[in-house]
Amino acid sequence: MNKVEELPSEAIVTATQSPSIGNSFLAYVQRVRGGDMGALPAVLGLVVLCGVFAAARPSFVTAINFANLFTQGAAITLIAMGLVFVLLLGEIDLSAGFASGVCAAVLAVTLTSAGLPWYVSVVAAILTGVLIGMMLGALVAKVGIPSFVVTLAGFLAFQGLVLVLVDEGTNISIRNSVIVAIANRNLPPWLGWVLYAVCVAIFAGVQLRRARSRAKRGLVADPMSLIAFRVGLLVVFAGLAVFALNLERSRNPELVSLTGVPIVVPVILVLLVVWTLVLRRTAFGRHLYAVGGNAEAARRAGIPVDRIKIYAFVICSSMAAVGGIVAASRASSVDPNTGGSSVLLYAVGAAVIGGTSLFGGKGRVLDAVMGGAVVAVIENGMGLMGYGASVKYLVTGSVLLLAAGVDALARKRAAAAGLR
Amino acid sequence: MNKVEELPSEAIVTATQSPSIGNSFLAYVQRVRGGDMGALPAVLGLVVLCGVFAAARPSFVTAINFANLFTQGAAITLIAMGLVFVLLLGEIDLSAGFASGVCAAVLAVTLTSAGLPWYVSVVAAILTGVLIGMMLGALVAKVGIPSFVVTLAGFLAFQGLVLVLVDEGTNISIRNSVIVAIANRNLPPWLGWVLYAVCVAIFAGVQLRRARSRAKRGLVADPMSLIAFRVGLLVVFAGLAVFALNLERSRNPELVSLTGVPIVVPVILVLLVVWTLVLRRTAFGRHLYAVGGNAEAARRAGIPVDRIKIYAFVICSSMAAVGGIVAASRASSVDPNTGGSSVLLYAVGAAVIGGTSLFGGKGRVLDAVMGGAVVAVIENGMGLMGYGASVKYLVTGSVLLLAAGVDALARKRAAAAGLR
Amino acid sequence: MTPLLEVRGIDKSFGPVKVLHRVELSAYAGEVTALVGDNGAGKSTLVKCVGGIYPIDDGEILFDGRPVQVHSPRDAGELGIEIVYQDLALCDNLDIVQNMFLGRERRRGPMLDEDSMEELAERTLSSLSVRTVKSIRQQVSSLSGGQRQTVAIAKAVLWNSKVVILDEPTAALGVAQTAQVLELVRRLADTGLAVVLISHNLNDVFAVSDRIAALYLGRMAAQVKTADVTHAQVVELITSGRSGDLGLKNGVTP
Amino acid sequence: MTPLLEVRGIDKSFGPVKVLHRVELSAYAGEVTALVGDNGAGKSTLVKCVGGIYPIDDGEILFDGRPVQVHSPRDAGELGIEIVYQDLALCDNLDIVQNMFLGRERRRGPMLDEDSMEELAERTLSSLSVRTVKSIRQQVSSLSGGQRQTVAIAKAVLWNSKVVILDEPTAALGVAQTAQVLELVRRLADTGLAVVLISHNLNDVFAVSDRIAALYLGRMAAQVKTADVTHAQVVELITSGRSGDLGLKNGVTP
Amino acid sequence: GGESGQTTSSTASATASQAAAGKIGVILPDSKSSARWETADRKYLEEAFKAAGVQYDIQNAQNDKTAFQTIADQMITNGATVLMIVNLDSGTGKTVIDKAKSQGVPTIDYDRLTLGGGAAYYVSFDNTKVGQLQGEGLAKCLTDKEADKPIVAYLNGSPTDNNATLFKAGYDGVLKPKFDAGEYVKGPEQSVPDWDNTQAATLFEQMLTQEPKIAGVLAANDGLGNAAITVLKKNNLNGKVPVTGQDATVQGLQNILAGDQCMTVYKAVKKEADAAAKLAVALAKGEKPTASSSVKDPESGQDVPAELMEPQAIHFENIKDVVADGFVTKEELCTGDFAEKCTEAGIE
Ligand SMILES: Nc1ncnc2c1ncn2[C@@H]1O[C@H](COP(=O)(O)OP(=O)(O)OP(=O)(O)O)[C@@H](O)[C@H]1O
Ligand SMILES: Nc1ncnc2c1ncn2[C@@H]1O[C@H](COP(=O)(O)OP(=O)(O)OP(=O)(O)O)[C@@H](O)[C@H]1O
Ligand SMILES: [Mg+2]
Ligand SMILES: [Mg+2]
Repeated sequence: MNKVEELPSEAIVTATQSPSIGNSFLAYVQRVRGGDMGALPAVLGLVVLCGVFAAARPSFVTAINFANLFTQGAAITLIAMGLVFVLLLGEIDLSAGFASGVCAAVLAVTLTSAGLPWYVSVVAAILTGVLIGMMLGALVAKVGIPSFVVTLAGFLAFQGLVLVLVDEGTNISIRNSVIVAIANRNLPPWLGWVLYAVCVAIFAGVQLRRARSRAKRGLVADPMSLIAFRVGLLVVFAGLAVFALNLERSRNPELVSLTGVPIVVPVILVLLVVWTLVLRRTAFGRHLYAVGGNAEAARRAGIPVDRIKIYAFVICSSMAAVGGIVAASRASSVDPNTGGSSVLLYAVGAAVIGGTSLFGGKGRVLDAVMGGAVVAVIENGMGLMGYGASVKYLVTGSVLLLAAGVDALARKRAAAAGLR
Repeated sequence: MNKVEELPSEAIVTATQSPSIGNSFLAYVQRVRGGDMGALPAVLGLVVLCGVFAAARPSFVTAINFANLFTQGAAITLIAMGLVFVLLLGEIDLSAGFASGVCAAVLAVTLTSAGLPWYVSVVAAILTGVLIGMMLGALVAKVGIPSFVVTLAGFLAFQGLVLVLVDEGTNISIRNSVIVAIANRNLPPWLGWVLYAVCVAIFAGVQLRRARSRAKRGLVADPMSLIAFRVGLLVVFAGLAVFALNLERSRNPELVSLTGVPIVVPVILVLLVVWTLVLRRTAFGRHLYAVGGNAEAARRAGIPVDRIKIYAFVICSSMAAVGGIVAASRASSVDPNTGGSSVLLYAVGAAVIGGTSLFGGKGRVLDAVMGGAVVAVIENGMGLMGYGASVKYLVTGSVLLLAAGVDALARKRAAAAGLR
Repeated sequence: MTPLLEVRGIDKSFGPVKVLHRVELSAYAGEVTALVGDNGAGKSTLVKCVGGIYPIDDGEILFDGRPVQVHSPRDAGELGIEIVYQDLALCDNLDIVQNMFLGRERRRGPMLDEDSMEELAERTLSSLSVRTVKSIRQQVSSLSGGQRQTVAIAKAVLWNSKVVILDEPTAALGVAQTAQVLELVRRLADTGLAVVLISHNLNDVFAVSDRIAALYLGRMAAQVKTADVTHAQVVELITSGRSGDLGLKNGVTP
Repeated sequence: MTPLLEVRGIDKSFGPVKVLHRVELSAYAGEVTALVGDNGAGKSTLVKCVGGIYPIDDGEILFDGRPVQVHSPRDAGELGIEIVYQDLALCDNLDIVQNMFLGRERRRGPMLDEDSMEELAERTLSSLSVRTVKSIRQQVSSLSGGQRQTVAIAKAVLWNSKVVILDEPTAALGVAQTAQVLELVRRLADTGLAVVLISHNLNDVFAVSDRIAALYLGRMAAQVKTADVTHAQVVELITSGRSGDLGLKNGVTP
Repeated sequence: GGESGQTTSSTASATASQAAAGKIGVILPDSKSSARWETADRKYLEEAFKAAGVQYDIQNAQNDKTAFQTIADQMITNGATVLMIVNLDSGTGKTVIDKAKSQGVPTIDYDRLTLGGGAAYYVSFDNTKVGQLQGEGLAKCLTDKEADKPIVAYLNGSPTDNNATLFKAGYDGVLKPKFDAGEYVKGPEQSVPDWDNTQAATLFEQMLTQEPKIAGVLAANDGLGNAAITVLKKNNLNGKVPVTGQDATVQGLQNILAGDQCMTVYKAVKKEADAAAKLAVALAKGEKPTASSSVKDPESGQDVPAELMEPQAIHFENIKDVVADGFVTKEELCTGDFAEKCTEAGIE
C-alpha cells in the first residue's frame, strides 16, 4: 500500500459543491427527476393506496386498524427481509414459506410436546432455520444445482416435514404467554416513548459523528442544516406513529385498555437496522452486492463466492424462522398451512415491489419493509371492503399491479431521461 | 451487400475436418467430455429414475404405466413448453398455472352453459390465452413492471376469475366426448404406426435435404453415415415406444380393450416440432434468444424488443391454454383448483431441470419435454410407491433434487474443464 | 457540399451531470472524419446519441441536410447509419454468424436461410484477417478480445449503409488486423460512404482521416482538415481544448 | 537469476479446441516482460491460467522457484499476483471506491472504513490522470471505456503485490493516460516487482519492456531481451511465428 | 404415513395372493383442510384392513386433482380390485370411477358423494347435517348469552372446497330464517382460502375492525375458530363472543374447556371407517354386500346404496363423550391448566 501513498495527491473530485440544505434539496429534486428515486415510488404507492382505502372505509384510519396493520404484515415482512439477501445474489428461495412453517412447527412441538421453556424453543426454531439455510446454500453453491430447483425441492420436502412435525395435519395450539405476546400484545405506552427517544438520539448521533469524521478527513460531508432536517423528519413522523399507537383503541375502554406500540414493531425495527448495517457497512454486505452484480468479477477479486452464497441462504432461512415464530404467535397455533399458500409469493412480491431486483445486485432491507407495508395495506384494506373470495382475488391482483405500476412508470420516465 | 461480395473470399474455417461417422462420434465424446453435453444429463437423470422405480416396483415397467406416464405429464409439459419462451427472455410467468385454469374454465362454460360445439370452445379457450398473454406482455414490455409482479398479480386475479367463471366454487363437468378423448383415449394401433412412418420419413428427408444443400454450397455437411445413424436411432426407439403403446393394457381384456398411442402424444409431438422450428429456424426465434442473451445488444441491432416480449407472453399463455384444455379433458371437469396448487412450480421446474436458464438466453422446447418427463416419472413412480402424504412430499423433494443433482454435477465437471 | 450526417447543438445530461454541451459535428460522404478526445470527453456518448441509444436533451440531427428524429437504434438503421459501439454489445449466447446477421437475418420463405448467411459471414470475416477463429459457428462468448472486435466490425460493414461510425474499432486488434481495418475504413470512404472513426491512436488518425474533430470535456474544440494540422496541435486540442487559434476560447466554442 | 514467476509446459484446451501448447514464460523481478501475439494467439488465456480463472490441463506454475498450485483467483492473490484482465470484470452495480477495494476492504472493527478507502482511492486515481470522473462515488456502469480501464488498473496497483500482469491496459486510454500508465508500469518494475504487459502496440512495448515474449497460435515462439531485437523482427514473430534464427521451427518450440 | 405393510412385500407373492383376496386402494383427499384424513381415517382403515387380512394401499392426493387421478391410475396399475375414493370434486371423481369401471374395478365413495359418478356404495357423514349442528350450536350459545339481535359473522371454509359449500348450506339453513326474522343480524362473511388459519386471523381481524359489534362467529372448523379466538383474545372479547368449530380436535376441545369456544362437531370417524372397510373387504372377497340405506344422486337421479353416520354436536357438557370414544386421549387434552377444567367437565 505504501507504493500508492507516494503518488502525487491531486484531488479529482472537483465538480462537487460543498452542500447546504438548499442545494442538497435541489440536488435531490434533480436526482429524482433524473430517475434515481430510491424508495419514492413505493412511498407514493403506499400513499395512494391508503388514500383510496381511507376514502372507501373510514374504519381504515382508526387507531386499531393502524395497529393491526403492523401485526398483520409482520410475518411476511420478516420473510421478505431475509429473501432480500438471496435475491441480491440473483438467486431465489421458493422454500422460505414452508421453511418458516417447519421452524414454527419446531417451536410448537418443543413448546408443547417437549414442554421446553419458550426461549429454548425460540432458539431451536431459529437453529432449524440456520440448518435449512446451510443445506440449501450448500446445494446451490457447492453442488451447483440452480436455486430454483433446490428450493422447489425444499418447498416440497419442507411441506412434508411440517406434516410430520404436526402429526400429519393436526393443529397444535400455542398457549405460552410469552410467545403469544409477540404478535398479540403491545408495549406499555411509556416504553414506546422511551424507545422513540433512544431511536432519535442514536440516529442523530450517528449522523453527526459521520459528518464530523468526514469533514476532518477533508471529504465531502453533509451540512448541519441537512442533518437537522433529516432528524426533524424522524422526530415528527416517528412521534406521530408512536402517538397514534398509544391512543386507546379498545372497544370497551372501561372494561379493558388496549394501547401501545405492538411488540412486533421494535422486533422489525431492530432487525431492519441490523441487516441494513450488515449490508451497507460490512465487508460481507459489500461482497454480497458484488457477487450479485458480477459473480465473475467478485471471484476474480478473491471473494469466496460459495461461502457468501451459503451465508445468504442461512440468513434467509433464519429470517424465515423468525417470520414463522411471529406467524405462529399471531395464530396461536401451528398447522400444516403455516407458511404455505401464498406466503412465499407475497414475501417475494414485497421485496420486488420495494425495488429489489430479481437479477441480483440491487436491493435493500428497507425495500422489503416498504414492500411488506404495501402488501399489508392491500390485505388490510381488502379485508375491510368485505368482498367475496373471487372479487377479492381480482381486486387484490389489480391493486398490486397498480402499486407496482406507479413505480414502473416513475422509473420509465427516468429511463427516458437517459439514466438506467 | 454488394460491397462485401467484392471482398476476397478466403476460407477461414480450416480446422474442421470433413466429418465421418467415426470422427463425428469421437467429436461428440470429446464435446461431452469437454462439457457441452446438451440433453445428456436430463436423459441420464431419467434413466436413473426409471431404473430405481423399476427396481422398486415392477409394475413401473408395464405397458399401462408407460401409457399413463404420457397422459399424466401432458398438461405440465405443455405449460412448461410455453414457459420456455418467457424464460428465454429472462422473464417469468407465475400466472401460467391459473391462466390455464381460466382457459379451461372458459372451455367448460362455453361447452356446457353456452352449449357451443367443442371446436368453438377450444378456439375460445385458446383466444382467452392469447388475450391474457397480450395483457401480461404489454404490462411487462410497455409499462415496464417487472414480470414477477405482473404475473403475481395475474396469479391472484386469474384465481379470482376462475372462481367467477365456475360460479364461486362449484365444479363444471365436461361431458363432450371429443374433449374428454384428448387426454383419455388412444389412437387406433394402425394410426400409431402410420404416424410413426410419417415421422421417420419426414425426419430422414429433412436431414438429407439439409446435408445436400450445405454440401452444394461448400459448407461442412453431415456425412451420410451419421445421418443414417440418427435415422436408425429414431426408427428403433420410436418403434419400440409405439410397439409398447400398442400392447394390450386392459386389466380385463375380455371386458374392454385398451391399446394404442394416447392422443396427447401426437399433440405434444406436433407442438414440440412447431415450436422448435419457430425457435431455431425463424427470425423471431433468433431474436428471442438475442433479447434473452443481451437485451441491449438486441436493441442496438434494431430488434423490436417490446414486441418480442409480448409475443413470448402470448405464446406462453396460449400454451397454458392448451395445457388447461388437456387438464380439463383429463379431469373431465373444471373447478377453481384447475391450474392451481403446484402446477406452476412443477412446470417451471420441468423447464429448468431440462436445462432452461432462468436468466434468459438458454433453453429449448425439447428441454421442457425432457424436464416434463422427469417430473412425470417422479410423480408416477412416487404414486406406485404408496407412501403417506408427508413421506411422499419428502421423497419427491429429494428425488427432484437428485435428478437435478446429476445434471448439476455433470455440468460442474464440465466447468472444471474450462467450459462454462 | 452538405454533410451527409450533421449534428447541431447537441446537449446531453445524465441526471445532474452534463456530458455534452452544444456539440456540432459534420461527416461528409466519401470522407473519413476522425473524432478524437480524452477519456471521458464524451465521444461515445455523442455516438450513442446519434445511434438512438440515448435520447438527446437538445439540438438536432440532420441527415443529408434534412432534420431527422432518431429515437431508437431502429431509426438509425433505417436511415443507413451503422455503428460499432465501444462496448461491443454482442449476444454472448449466439454464435458468430447469428450475431453478424442479428436483426437482419436472411430468409427463405418464413425460415432462416442459414447456409447463405454462413457463407457470407465466412467471406467477410476472412477479409478481415482473422486466422485464429476455429469455427464461425462458435459462440462469441468464447472469442478473444480482438476476435470479438472483428466480429463487431464485420457486422457493421456487412450492410449497404451510408454512414459508418466506428468507436475505437482497433483498440483490441493486433498489428495486421489493425492495418486491415484501417484499409477497410479507407475503402469504405472511397466507395462514397461517410465514415466517422474514433481513435486514441493519432498515427492511425493521420493515416486515414480527411478531417479531425476534437472533443474536449463535452465541447467540440475544433473540426479541421487533417492536412491543415500537425500531430502536436491535435494533442494540444485533446488535452487542453485549444491550440493557438484553434479550439475553445475561455471554455466556449468559438 | 530465478524468475519470480515462471510457467512451464502449460497446455490448455477448451473442449476439443487446444488453445495453449506447452507454453513457457518467465517474468523476472524488476523487469517488464512484454507478452505479444496476434489476436487469438492465447495471451489472455495464458494470463487467466496463471490467475487461477481457468484450470490448466498440464504443466506447472513456479513462483520464486517453488512450484505452486493456483486453483482460484484467491490463490493467485495470496501469492501476490495481481492481474488486470482484458475483459475488465468490474461490478457495475458498485461505485469506483467499492470496486477498487473489492475483496480487500479496509475495516475499523467489524465495520468498513469507508472514509479512509475513499481518500486512498481518490489519491490513486488522480495519479493516473483521470480528470473527467465526476465523483468517485459514481457507479462504474456510468464510466466511459477509458475510465473503466483506469479504475481496473488503479485497483491492481493499489496492493503490495509482487507480480503485476496487465492485459492490454492501454487499449482504451487516451494519449496522456497511456503515457501515465506506461510510466507507472516502469515505476512498478523499478520498485522490484515483476511486471507482465500485454499489448498490441509495439511502440509501447519497446518503450517500457526489458524482455519480449511472442506467442504464435498458442505456442511460445520466442522469449528475448528487448535490446536484442528489432521492431521488424517482433512483427515477424507475431505474424509468422518465426524470424530468422528466432521462433518456431516447423511449428514446434525450439 | 408410512408404507402399507403388505404392499411392499415382493410382487410375486402379491400377485399370488391377489387372486385370493383382492386388493383395496384408498385415496384420501388432502391433509390440510382437516387432520382427520391422515391421523384418523388412515389409522382406522389400516386397522380394519389388517384385521380382515386383505392387501391395501392408502394414498393422499394432497388436494391436487391431477395427483388424484395419477394415484388412481397407479393403483389400478398396481392391481387394486376395489377402489375407495374421497373425491376432490365430482368431475375428477367421475373420471376415476369410469376408468375403474371400465377395468372391472368397483368403487366406494367415502365421505363425499361423486355426483353422477355411479359408485357402488356411498359411506359418509352428512355434511349438511354438520353445518346444521353448527348453526344450532351457535344459536344455543347466543341464547345462553342472552344476546339481543346479535351480529353473526361467518368464517366459511375454502372457497374451492365443495364440503365448505355443504357446511354453509347447513348453517345457513338454521341461521338464515333468524336473519330474515330480524332475530339475528347478518354480519360480514368471508371464505378462507385453503382453510389457512393465518389468513383467517387477518380476515377476522378486519371483520372486527369494520364491524366492532360482532357477537357471534360461525367458524367452519376448529382451526378457523381458533384463529378467530386469537383475535378476540387480543381484544379481550374471548368468551364473550361465541365461536363454533368442527372436527373435535384437541385444540377445539381445549378452547371449549377454556370457555372461549362455544361448540364443535364430532364426527366419529372410526365408525365411518369401519363401515367403509367392511364394504370394501366384502367387495374384495368377491361378495356383494348390502347397505343399510341409500341416497339419491341429484345429478343422475339414481339411488346409491349408502351407509350414513350421524355427526354429534359437542358442547362443554359432553366433551367427555369424545374422550370416552377414544377419539382424543385424556393425556392430550388435559395438559397443564386444562386438568382442572377436565375434572369440571367430568372427564375421567
Ligand atoms: N450513463 C451514464 N451516467 C452518468 N454518467 C455517464 C454515463 N455514461 C457516461 N457518463 C459520463 O459521461 C462522460 C463521457 O463519457 P463517454 O463514454 O462519452 O466518454 P468517451 O469520450 O467515450 O471516453 P473514452 O475514450 O474513455 O471511451 C464520462 O465522464 C462518463 O463518466
Ligand atoms: N472459453 C473458451 N472456449 C473456447 N474457446 C476459447 C475460449 N476462450 C478463448 N478461446 C479461444 O482461444 C483462443 C485464444 O484466446 P485468447 O483470448 O487467449 O486470445 P488473445 O491472445 O488474448 O487475443 P486478443 O489479442 O484478441 O485478446 C481464441 O481462438 C479463442 O477463440
Ligand atoms: Mg468511449
Ligand atoms: Mg486477449
